[in-house]
Amino acid sequence: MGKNYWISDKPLVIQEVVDLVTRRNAGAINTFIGTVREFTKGKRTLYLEYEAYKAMAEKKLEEIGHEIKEKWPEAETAIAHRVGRLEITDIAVVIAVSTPHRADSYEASRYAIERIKEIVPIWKKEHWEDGEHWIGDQKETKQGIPAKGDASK
Amino acid sequence: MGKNYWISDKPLVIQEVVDLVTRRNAGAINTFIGTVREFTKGKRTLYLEYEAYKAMAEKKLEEIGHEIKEKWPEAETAIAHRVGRLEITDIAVVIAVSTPHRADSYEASRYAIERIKEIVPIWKKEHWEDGEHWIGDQKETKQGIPAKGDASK
Amino acid sequence: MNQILFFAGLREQAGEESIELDVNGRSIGELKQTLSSRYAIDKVKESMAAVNEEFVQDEEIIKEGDTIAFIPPVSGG
Amino acid sequence: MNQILFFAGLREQAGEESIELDVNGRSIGELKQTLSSRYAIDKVKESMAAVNEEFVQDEEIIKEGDTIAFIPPVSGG
Repeated sequence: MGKNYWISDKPLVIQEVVDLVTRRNAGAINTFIGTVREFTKGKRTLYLEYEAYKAMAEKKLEEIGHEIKEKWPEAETAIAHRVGRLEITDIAVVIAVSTPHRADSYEASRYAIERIKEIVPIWKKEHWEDGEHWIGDQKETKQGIPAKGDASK
Repeated sequence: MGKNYWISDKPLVIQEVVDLVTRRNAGAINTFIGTVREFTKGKRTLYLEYEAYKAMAEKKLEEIGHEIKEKWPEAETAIAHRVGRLEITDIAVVIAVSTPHRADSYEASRYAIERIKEIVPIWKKEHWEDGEHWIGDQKETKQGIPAKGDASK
Repeated sequence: MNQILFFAGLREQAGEESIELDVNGRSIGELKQTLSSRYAIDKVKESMAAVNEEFVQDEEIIKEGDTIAFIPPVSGG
Repeated sequence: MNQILFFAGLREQAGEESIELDVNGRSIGELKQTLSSRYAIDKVKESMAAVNEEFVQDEEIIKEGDTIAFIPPVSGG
Protein backbone atom coordinates (compact mmCIF):
# COMPACT_ATOMS: atom_id res chain seq x y z
CA MET A 1 0.00 0.00 0.00
CA GLY A 2 2.72 2.44 0.94
CA LYS A 3 0.32 4.97 2.41
CA ASN A 4 -2.05 5.19 5.34
CA TYR A 5 -5.04 6.88 3.70
CA TRP A 6 -6.85 5.49 0.73
CA ILE A 7 -10.07 5.06 -1.21
CA SER A 8 -10.72 1.63 -2.67
CA ASP A 9 -13.37 -0.09 -4.73
CA LYS A 10 -12.34 -3.45 -3.23
CA PRO A 11 -13.56 -4.95 0.07
CA LEU A 12 -11.65 -3.49 3.01
CA VAL A 13 -9.58 -5.79 5.20
CA ILE A 14 -9.51 -4.67 8.84
CA GLN A 15 -6.18 -6.35 9.56
CA GLU A 16 -4.44 -4.42 6.76
CA VAL A 17 -5.48 -1.11 8.28
CA VAL A 18 -4.51 -2.20 11.78
CA ASP A 19 -1.10 -3.41 10.56
CA LEU A 20 -0.30 0.11 9.37
CA VAL A 21 -0.52 1.52 12.90
CA THR A 22 0.86 -1.40 14.91
CA ARG A 23 4.20 -0.48 16.44
CA ARG A 24 6.42 -1.21 19.40
CA ASN A 25 5.50 1.92 21.28
CA ALA A 26 1.72 1.58 21.04
CA GLY A 27 -0.19 -0.24 23.74
CA ALA A 28 -3.61 0.60 22.37
CA ILE A 29 -5.25 0.45 18.98
CA ASN A 30 -8.79 1.67 18.50
CA THR A 31 -10.57 0.85 15.30
CA PHE A 32 -13.85 2.12 14.02
CA ILE A 33 -15.58 0.10 11.33
CA GLY A 34 -18.57 1.59 9.60
CA THR A 35 -20.85 -1.03 8.09
CA VAL A 36 -23.96 -0.87 5.94
CA ARG A 37 -27.01 -1.06 8.19
CA GLU A 38 -30.27 -2.50 6.91
CA PHE A 39 -32.79 -0.34 8.76
CA THR A 40 -32.62 3.40 9.40
CA LYS A 41 -35.62 4.88 11.18
CA GLY A 42 -37.73 1.92 10.14
CA LYS A 43 -36.81 2.26 6.47
CA ARG A 44 -35.15 -0.69 4.81
CA THR A 45 -31.99 -0.18 2.80
CA LEU A 46 -31.38 -2.66 -0.02
CA TYR A 47 -27.82 -1.56 -0.77
CA LEU A 48 -25.66 1.55 -0.88
CA GLU A 49 -23.52 3.21 -3.46
CA TYR A 50 -20.54 5.28 -2.39
CA GLU A 51 -18.89 7.80 -4.66
CA ALA A 52 -15.74 9.81 -3.93
CA TYR A 53 -13.74 12.63 -5.39
CA LYS A 54 -10.87 10.24 -4.99
CA ALA A 55 -7.77 12.42 -5.13
CA MET A 56 -9.23 15.06 -2.86
CA ALA A 57 -10.77 12.48 -0.51
CA GLU A 58 -7.38 10.80 0.03
CA LYS A 59 -5.82 14.21 0.67
CA LYS A 60 -8.51 15.07 3.19
CA LEU A 61 -8.15 11.73 4.98
CA GLU A 62 -4.45 12.44 5.26
CA GLU A 63 -5.22 15.92 6.54
CA ILE A 64 -7.35 14.35 9.28
CA GLY A 65 -4.31 12.26 10.17
CA HIS A 66 -2.28 15.46 10.49
CA GLU A 67 -4.92 17.09 12.65
CA ILE A 68 -4.82 14.02 14.92
CA LYS A 69 -1.02 14.24 15.08
CA GLU A 70 -1.31 17.86 16.24
CA LYS A 71 -3.79 16.98 18.96
CA TRP A 72 -2.31 13.61 19.95
CA PRO A 73 1.37 13.75 18.94
CA GLU A 74 2.01 10.08 19.70
CA ALA A 75 -0.89 8.77 17.61
CA GLU A 76 -0.53 6.90 14.34
CA THR A 77 -3.57 6.81 12.10
CA ALA A 78 -4.69 4.86 9.03
CA ILE A 79 -8.01 5.23 7.25
CA ALA A 80 -9.48 3.33 4.30
CA HIS A 81 -12.84 4.12 2.70
CA ARG A 82 -14.58 2.01 0.16
CA VAL A 83 -16.53 3.19 -2.88
CA GLY A 84 -18.93 1.46 -5.27
CA ARG A 85 -21.85 -0.77 -4.46
CA LEU A 86 -21.99 -2.09 -0.88
CA GLU A 87 -24.38 -4.68 0.46
CA ILE A 88 -25.81 -4.84 3.98
CA THR A 89 -23.00 -5.56 6.55
CA ASP A 90 -20.26 -4.61 4.06
CA ILE A 91 -17.56 -2.36 5.47
CA ALA A 92 -17.61 1.25 4.22
CA VAL A 93 -14.80 2.64 6.35
CA VAL A 94 -12.04 1.38 8.61
CA ILE A 95 -10.19 3.77 10.93
CA ALA A 96 -7.30 2.56 13.07
CA VAL A 97 -5.46 4.73 15.57
CA SER A 98 -2.64 3.50 17.77
CA THR A 99 -1.40 5.39 20.82
CA PRO A 100 0.75 4.53 23.82
CA HIS A 101 -2.27 4.69 26.16
CA ARG A 102 -5.88 3.73 25.60
CA ALA A 103 -7.84 6.92 26.30
CA ASP A 104 -6.15 8.75 23.43
CA SER A 105 -6.85 5.94 20.98
CA TYR A 106 -10.59 6.24 21.61
CA GLU A 107 -10.63 10.02 21.40
CA ALA A 108 -8.52 10.25 18.27
CA SER A 109 -10.52 7.54 16.51
CA ARG A 110 -13.74 9.32 17.35
CA TYR A 111 -12.30 12.58 16.10
CA ALA A 112 -11.41 10.89 12.80
CA ILE A 113 -14.91 9.61 12.06
CA GLU A 114 -16.52 12.95 12.94
CA ARG A 115 -14.11 14.78 10.65
CA ILE A 116 -14.71 12.30 7.82
CA LYS A 117 -18.36 13.22 7.99
CA GLU A 118 -17.46 16.91 7.69
CA ILE A 119 -14.65 17.38 5.22
CA VAL A 120 -14.05 14.30 3.09
CA PRO A 121 -15.68 14.38 -0.35
CA ILE A 122 -17.45 11.02 -0.26
CA TRP A 123 -21.16 10.54 -0.80
CA LYS A 124 -23.54 7.69 -0.28
CA LYS A 125 -26.71 6.94 -2.13
CA GLU A 126 -29.27 4.87 -0.32
CA HIS A 127 -31.28 2.43 -2.39
CA TRP A 128 -34.60 1.52 -0.80
CA GLU A 129 -37.47 -0.63 -2.03
CA ASP A 130 -39.32 2.49 -3.18
CA GLY A 131 -36.55 4.73 -4.42
CA GLU A 132 -33.08 6.09 -3.95
CA HIS A 133 -31.51 9.21 -2.54
CA TRP A 134 -28.12 10.84 -2.07
CA ILE A 135 -27.55 11.40 1.63
CA GLY A 136 -26.02 14.57 3.02
CA ASP A 137 -24.97 14.41 6.67
CA GLN A 138 -22.68 17.34 6.31
CA LYS A 139 -22.81 19.83 9.15
CA GLU A 140 -21.68 22.73 6.97
CA THR A 141 -24.29 22.91 4.27
CA LYS A 142 -23.96 26.58 3.45
CA GLN A 143 -20.98 28.00 1.70
CA GLY A 144 -17.75 28.00 3.59
CA ILE A 145 -14.79 25.89 4.48
CA PRO A 146 -15.26 23.33 7.25
CA ALA A 147 -13.29 24.60 10.21
CA LYS A 148 -10.42 22.54 11.54
CA GLY A 149 -11.27 20.93 14.82
CA ASP A 150 -14.98 21.64 14.85
CA ALA A 151 -15.48 17.95 15.43
CA SER A 152 -13.44 17.78 18.58
CA LYS A 153 -16.07 18.89 21.11
CA MET B 1 -16.17 -20.75 18.92
CA GLY B 2 -19.83 -20.72 19.86
CA LYS B 3 -19.40 -18.01 22.45
CA ASN B 4 -18.49 -14.33 22.52
CA TYR B 5 -16.17 -14.25 25.55
CA TRP B 6 -13.06 -16.33 25.83
CA ILE B 7 -9.52 -16.70 27.13
CA SER B 8 -7.01 -18.23 24.74
CA ASP B 9 -3.36 -19.17 24.72
CA LYS B 10 -3.26 -18.77 20.93
CA PRO B 11 -2.71 -15.53 19.00
CA LEU B 12 -5.93 -13.52 18.75
CA VAL B 13 -7.40 -12.81 15.32
CA ILE B 14 -9.18 -9.45 15.17
CA GLN B 15 -11.47 -10.48 12.33
CA GLU B 16 -12.81 -13.45 14.32
CA VAL B 17 -13.88 -11.17 17.15
CA VAL B 18 -15.40 -8.62 14.77
CA ASP B 19 -17.33 -11.36 12.92
CA LEU B 20 -19.11 -12.26 16.15
CA VAL B 21 -20.71 -8.81 16.39
CA THR B 22 -21.30 -8.04 12.71
CA ARG B 23 -25.00 -8.01 11.92
CA ARG B 24 -27.53 -6.43 9.60
CA ASN B 25 -28.75 -3.89 12.12
CA ALA B 26 -25.36 -2.52 13.16
CA GLY B 27 -23.88 0.45 11.35
CA ALA B 28 -20.91 0.82 13.67
CA ILE B 29 -18.34 -1.52 15.13
CA ASN B 30 -15.76 -0.24 17.56
CA THR B 31 -12.84 -2.44 18.43
CA PHE B 32 -10.22 -1.97 21.07
CA ILE B 33 -6.99 -3.90 20.68
CA GLY B 34 -4.54 -3.94 23.55
CA THR B 35 -0.98 -4.66 22.44
CA VAL B 36 2.27 -5.20 24.29
CA ARG B 37 4.15 -1.90 24.45
CA GLU B 38 7.93 -1.84 24.64
CA PHE B 39 8.47 1.23 26.83
CA THR B 40 6.51 2.29 29.91
CA LYS B 41 7.78 5.39 31.67
CA GLY B 42 11.17 4.93 30.06
CA LYS B 43 11.49 1.33 31.20
CA ARG B 44 11.95 -1.32 28.53
CA THR B 45 9.74 -4.39 28.56
CA LEU B 46 11.25 -7.53 27.01
CA TYR B 47 8.05 -9.57 27.04
CA LEU B 48 4.94 -10.15 29.13
CA GLU B 49 3.30 -13.13 30.67
CA TYR B 50 -0.45 -13.17 31.19
CA GLU B 51 -2.17 -15.54 33.58
CA ALA B 52 -5.90 -15.97 34.09
CA TYR B 53 -8.33 -17.72 36.39
CA LYS B 54 -9.81 -18.96 33.17
CA ALA B 55 -13.30 -20.13 34.13
CA MET B 56 -13.98 -17.07 36.25
CA ALA B 57 -12.39 -14.68 33.74
CA GLU B 58 -14.66 -15.92 30.96
CA LYS B 59 -17.66 -15.54 33.26
CA LYS B 60 -16.63 -12.00 34.15
CA LEU B 61 -16.10 -11.06 30.50
CA GLU B 62 -19.59 -12.30 29.79
CA GLU B 63 -20.88 -10.34 32.76
CA ILE B 64 -19.36 -7.19 31.22
CA GLY B 65 -21.30 -8.04 28.07
CA HIS B 66 -24.48 -8.16 30.14
CA GLU B 67 -23.69 -4.84 31.79
CA ILE B 68 -23.23 -3.34 28.32
CA LYS B 69 -26.55 -4.80 27.20
CA GLU B 70 -28.25 -3.11 30.15
CA LYS B 71 -26.70 0.25 29.36
CA TRP B 72 -26.83 -0.02 25.56
CA PRO B 73 -29.62 -2.48 24.75
CA GLU B 74 -28.83 -2.61 21.05
CA ALA B 75 -25.13 -3.40 21.50
CA GLU B 76 -23.53 -6.75 20.72
CA THR B 77 -20.19 -7.44 22.37
CA ALA B 78 -17.38 -9.96 21.97
CA ILE B 79 -14.15 -10.06 23.95
CA ALA B 80 -11.12 -12.31 23.68
CA HIS B 81 -8.13 -12.18 25.99
CA ARG B 82 -4.88 -13.99 25.50
CA VAL B 83 -2.73 -15.68 28.15
CA GLY B 84 0.81 -17.00 28.15
CA ARG B 85 3.96 -15.34 26.89
CA LEU B 86 3.44 -12.29 24.66
CA GLU B 87 6.10 -10.45 22.73
CA ILE B 88 6.19 -6.71 21.98
CA THR B 89 3.29 -5.75 19.61
CA ASP B 90 1.41 -9.01 20.31
CA ILE B 91 -2.29 -8.61 20.96
CA ALA B 92 -3.39 -9.17 24.56
CA VAL B 93 -7.06 -8.29 24.22
CA VAL B 94 -9.59 -7.66 21.47
CA ILE B 95 -12.94 -6.05 22.25
CA ALA B 96 -15.55 -5.58 19.54
CA VAL B 97 -18.87 -3.83 20.07
CA SER B 98 -21.44 -3.27 17.36
CA THR B 99 -24.32 -0.82 17.67
CA PRO B 100 -26.76 0.78 15.25
CA HIS B 101 -25.09 4.20 15.68
CA ARG B 102 -21.46 5.12 16.20
CA ALA B 103 -21.45 7.06 19.48
CA ASP B 104 -22.69 4.05 21.43
CA SER B 105 -20.06 1.76 19.94
CA TYR B 106 -17.27 4.00 21.27
CA GLU B 107 -18.81 4.37 24.71
CA ALA B 108 -19.62 0.70 25.17
CA SER B 109 -16.17 -0.39 23.98
CA ARG B 110 -14.53 2.02 26.40
CA TYR B 111 -16.74 0.75 29.18
CA ALA B 112 -15.63 -2.81 28.41
CA ILE B 113 -11.90 -2.15 28.69
CA GLU B 114 -12.30 -0.18 31.91
CA ARG B 115 -14.34 -2.98 33.45
CA ILE B 116 -11.83 -5.60 32.32
CA LYS B 117 -9.22 -3.73 34.31
CA GLU B 118 -11.45 -3.85 37.38
CA ILE B 119 -13.18 -7.19 37.62
CA VAL B 120 -11.62 -9.80 35.34
CA PRO B 121 -9.13 -12.15 37.04
CA ILE B 122 -6.25 -11.79 34.61
CA TRP B 123 -2.74 -10.73 35.58
CA LYS B 124 0.30 -9.65 33.68
CA LYS B 125 3.90 -10.03 34.65
CA GLU B 126 6.32 -7.60 33.09
CA HIS B 127 9.77 -8.92 32.24
CA TRP B 128 12.41 -6.20 32.06
CA GLU B 129 16.14 -6.38 31.48
CA ASP B 130 16.72 -6.14 35.23
CA GLY B 131 13.85 -8.09 36.68
CA GLU B 132 10.20 -9.00 36.59
CA HIS B 133 7.09 -7.96 38.40
CA TRP B 134 3.40 -8.79 38.57
CA ILE B 135 1.42 -5.66 37.71
CA GLY B 136 -1.70 -4.63 39.60
CA ASP B 137 -3.71 -1.84 37.99
CA GLN B 138 -6.76 -2.69 39.94
CA LYS B 139 -8.67 0.28 41.28
CA GLU B 140 -10.14 -1.72 44.15
CA THR B 141 -7.12 -2.98 46.04
CA LYS B 142 -8.72 -3.34 49.43
CA GLN B 143 -11.24 -5.99 50.23
CA GLY B 144 -14.57 -5.71 48.55
CA ILE B 145 -16.43 -6.52 45.42
CA PRO B 146 -15.86 -4.22 42.45
CA ALA B 147 -19.05 -2.24 42.02
CA LYS B 148 -21.03 -2.62 38.83
CA GLY B 149 -20.74 0.42 36.65
CA ASP B 150 -17.96 2.20 38.51
CA ALA B 151 -16.12 2.42 35.21
CA SER B 152 -18.84 4.27 33.37
CA LYS B 153 -17.95 7.81 34.42
CA MET C 1 -9.82 26.75 -19.76
CA ASN C 2 -11.12 25.30 -16.53
CA GLN C 3 -12.47 21.92 -15.72
CA ILE C 4 -15.54 21.88 -13.48
CA LEU C 5 -16.40 18.67 -11.62
CA PHE C 6 -19.76 17.58 -10.26
CA PHE C 7 -20.45 14.78 -7.79
CA ALA C 8 -23.31 12.74 -6.39
CA GLY C 9 -26.71 14.46 -6.60
CA LEU C 10 -25.12 17.45 -8.23
CA ARG C 11 -23.65 15.26 -10.96
CA GLU C 12 -27.07 13.80 -11.59
CA GLN C 13 -28.59 17.26 -11.84
CA ALA C 14 -25.84 18.45 -14.16
CA GLY C 15 -26.13 15.33 -16.26
CA GLU C 16 -22.33 15.37 -16.56
CA GLU C 17 -19.36 14.43 -14.43
CA SER C 18 -17.48 17.47 -15.68
CA ILE C 19 -17.69 20.34 -18.07
CA GLU C 20 -15.09 22.70 -19.50
CA LEU C 21 -15.62 26.44 -19.21
CA ASP C 22 -13.29 29.39 -19.43
CA VAL C 23 -13.89 31.12 -16.09
CA ASN C 24 -10.41 32.56 -15.58
CA GLY C 25 -10.69 35.71 -13.44
CA ARG C 26 -14.22 34.99 -12.23
CA SER C 27 -15.06 34.22 -8.61
CA ILE C 28 -16.49 30.96 -7.35
CA GLY C 29 -19.62 32.87 -6.36
CA GLU C 30 -20.02 34.17 -9.92
CA LEU C 31 -19.49 30.69 -11.32
CA LYS C 32 -22.19 29.32 -8.98
CA GLN C 33 -24.51 32.03 -10.27
CA THR C 34 -23.77 31.15 -13.90
CA LEU C 35 -24.21 27.42 -13.38
CA SER C 36 -27.41 27.93 -11.52
CA SER C 37 -29.06 30.47 -13.84
CA ARG C 38 -27.71 29.50 -17.25
CA TYR C 39 -27.33 25.73 -16.80
CA ALA C 40 -30.09 25.17 -14.20
CA ILE C 41 -27.65 23.41 -11.90
CA ASP C 42 -29.04 25.11 -8.80
CA LYS C 43 -27.66 22.53 -6.35
CA VAL C 44 -24.30 24.29 -6.63
CA LYS C 45 -25.74 26.84 -4.22
CA GLU C 46 -25.83 24.30 -1.37
CA SER C 47 -22.45 22.92 -2.29
CA MET C 48 -18.98 23.72 -1.08
CA ALA C 49 -16.39 24.45 -3.70
CA ALA C 50 -12.84 23.22 -4.08
CA VAL C 51 -10.14 24.60 -6.33
CA ASN C 52 -7.39 22.12 -7.14
CA GLU C 53 -8.63 19.85 -4.33
CA GLU C 54 -8.72 22.47 -1.58
CA PHE C 55 -11.88 24.00 -0.15
CA VAL C 56 -12.36 27.67 -1.02
CA GLN C 57 -14.86 30.40 -0.25
CA ASP C 58 -17.18 32.07 -2.75
CA GLU C 59 -14.81 35.04 -2.97
CA GLU C 60 -11.97 32.92 -4.41
CA ILE C 61 -10.86 34.08 -7.87
CA ILE C 62 -10.37 31.33 -10.43
CA LYS C 63 -7.13 31.20 -12.39
CA GLU C 64 -6.34 29.72 -15.78
CA GLY C 65 -6.07 25.96 -15.57
CA ASP C 66 -7.70 25.63 -12.14
CA THR C 67 -9.89 22.61 -11.59
CA ILE C 68 -13.07 23.54 -9.75
CA ALA C 69 -15.11 20.89 -7.94
CA PHE C 70 -18.52 21.41 -6.41
CA ILE C 71 -18.94 19.33 -3.29
CA PRO C 72 -22.53 18.67 -2.23
CA PRO C 73 -23.09 17.80 1.44
CA VAL C 74 -20.80 14.85 2.12
CA SER C 75 -21.97 11.56 3.62
CA GLY C 76 -18.96 9.30 3.96
CA GLY C 77 -18.23 7.09 6.92
CA MET D 1 -12.82 -30.10 52.07
CA ASN D 2 -12.21 -26.88 50.23
CA GLN D 3 -9.89 -26.06 47.41
CA ILE D 4 -8.06 -22.76 47.71
CA LEU D 5 -6.59 -21.20 44.57
CA PHE D 6 -3.76 -18.69 44.30
CA PHE D 7 -2.81 -16.61 41.28
CA ALA D 8 -0.01 -14.42 39.98
CA GLY D 9 2.16 -12.88 42.71
CA LEU D 10 0.08 -14.58 45.35
CA ARG D 11 0.71 -17.97 43.75
CA GLU D 12 4.43 -17.24 43.79
CA GLN D 13 4.29 -16.29 47.45
CA ALA D 14 2.27 -19.38 48.32
CA GLY D 15 4.57 -21.59 46.28
CA GLU D 16 1.47 -23.51 45.16
CA GLU D 17 -1.34 -23.02 42.66
CA SER D 18 -3.78 -24.51 45.11
CA ILE D 19 -4.06 -26.11 48.47
CA GLU D 20 -6.75 -28.16 50.17
CA LEU D 21 -8.03 -27.14 53.57
CA ASP D 22 -11.18 -27.91 55.49
CA VAL D 23 -12.55 -24.43 56.19
CA ASN D 24 -16.25 -25.28 56.15
CA GLY D 25 -18.11 -22.80 58.37
CA ARG D 26 -15.26 -20.30 58.54
CA SER D 27 -15.43 -16.84 57.04
CA ILE D 28 -13.24 -15.55 54.22
CA GLY D 29 -11.77 -13.04 56.66
CA GLU D 30 -10.82 -15.83 59.05
CA LEU D 31 -9.27 -17.82 56.20
CA LYS D 32 -7.22 -14.79 55.16
CA GLN D 33 -6.03 -14.50 58.76
CA THR D 34 -5.02 -18.16 58.84
CA LEU D 35 -3.23 -18.07 55.51
CA SER D 36 -1.39 -14.95 56.46
CA SER D 37 -0.33 -15.93 59.98
CA ARG D 38 0.11 -19.68 59.75
CA TYR D 39 1.29 -20.02 56.12
CA ALA D 40 2.96 -16.58 55.74
CA ILE D 41 0.89 -15.85 52.63
CA ASP D 42 0.27 -12.25 53.63
CA LYS D 43 -0.61 -11.06 50.13
CA VAL D 44 -4.07 -12.53 50.65
CA LYS D 45 -4.80 -9.37 52.65
CA GLU D 46 -4.58 -7.17 49.55
CA SER D 47 -6.52 -9.66 47.47
CA MET D 48 -10.16 -9.97 46.67
CA ALA D 49 -11.75 -13.33 47.25
CA ALA D 50 -14.08 -15.38 45.09
CA VAL D 51 -16.16 -18.35 46.11
CA ASN D 52 -17.13 -20.62 43.24
CA GLU D 53 -16.06 -17.92 40.76
CA GLU D 54 -18.03 -15.05 42.27
CA PHE D 55 -16.54 -12.20 44.25
CA VAL D 56 -17.42 -12.22 47.94
CA GLN D 57 -16.77 -10.06 50.97
CA ASP D 58 -14.71 -11.04 54.01
CA GLU D 59 -17.91 -11.84 55.92
CA GLU D 60 -18.87 -14.65 53.53
CA ILE D 61 -19.15 -18.03 55.26
CA ILE D 62 -17.49 -20.92 53.45
CA LYS D 63 -19.50 -24.07 52.86
CA GLU D 64 -18.37 -27.65 52.31
CA GLY D 65 -17.04 -28.13 48.80
CA ASP D 66 -16.69 -24.41 48.01
CA THR D 67 -13.73 -23.42 45.89
CA ILE D 68 -12.09 -20.27 47.22
CA ALA D 69 -9.86 -18.16 44.97
CA PHE D 70 -7.74 -15.25 46.09
CA ILE D 71 -7.55 -12.59 43.42
CA PRO D 72 -4.64 -10.19 43.72
CA PRO D 73 -5.03 -6.82 41.97
CA VAL D 74 -5.90 -7.66 38.38
CA SER D 75 -4.01 -6.30 35.38
CA GLY D 76 -5.66 -7.64 32.27
CA GLY D 77 -6.30 -5.63 29.12
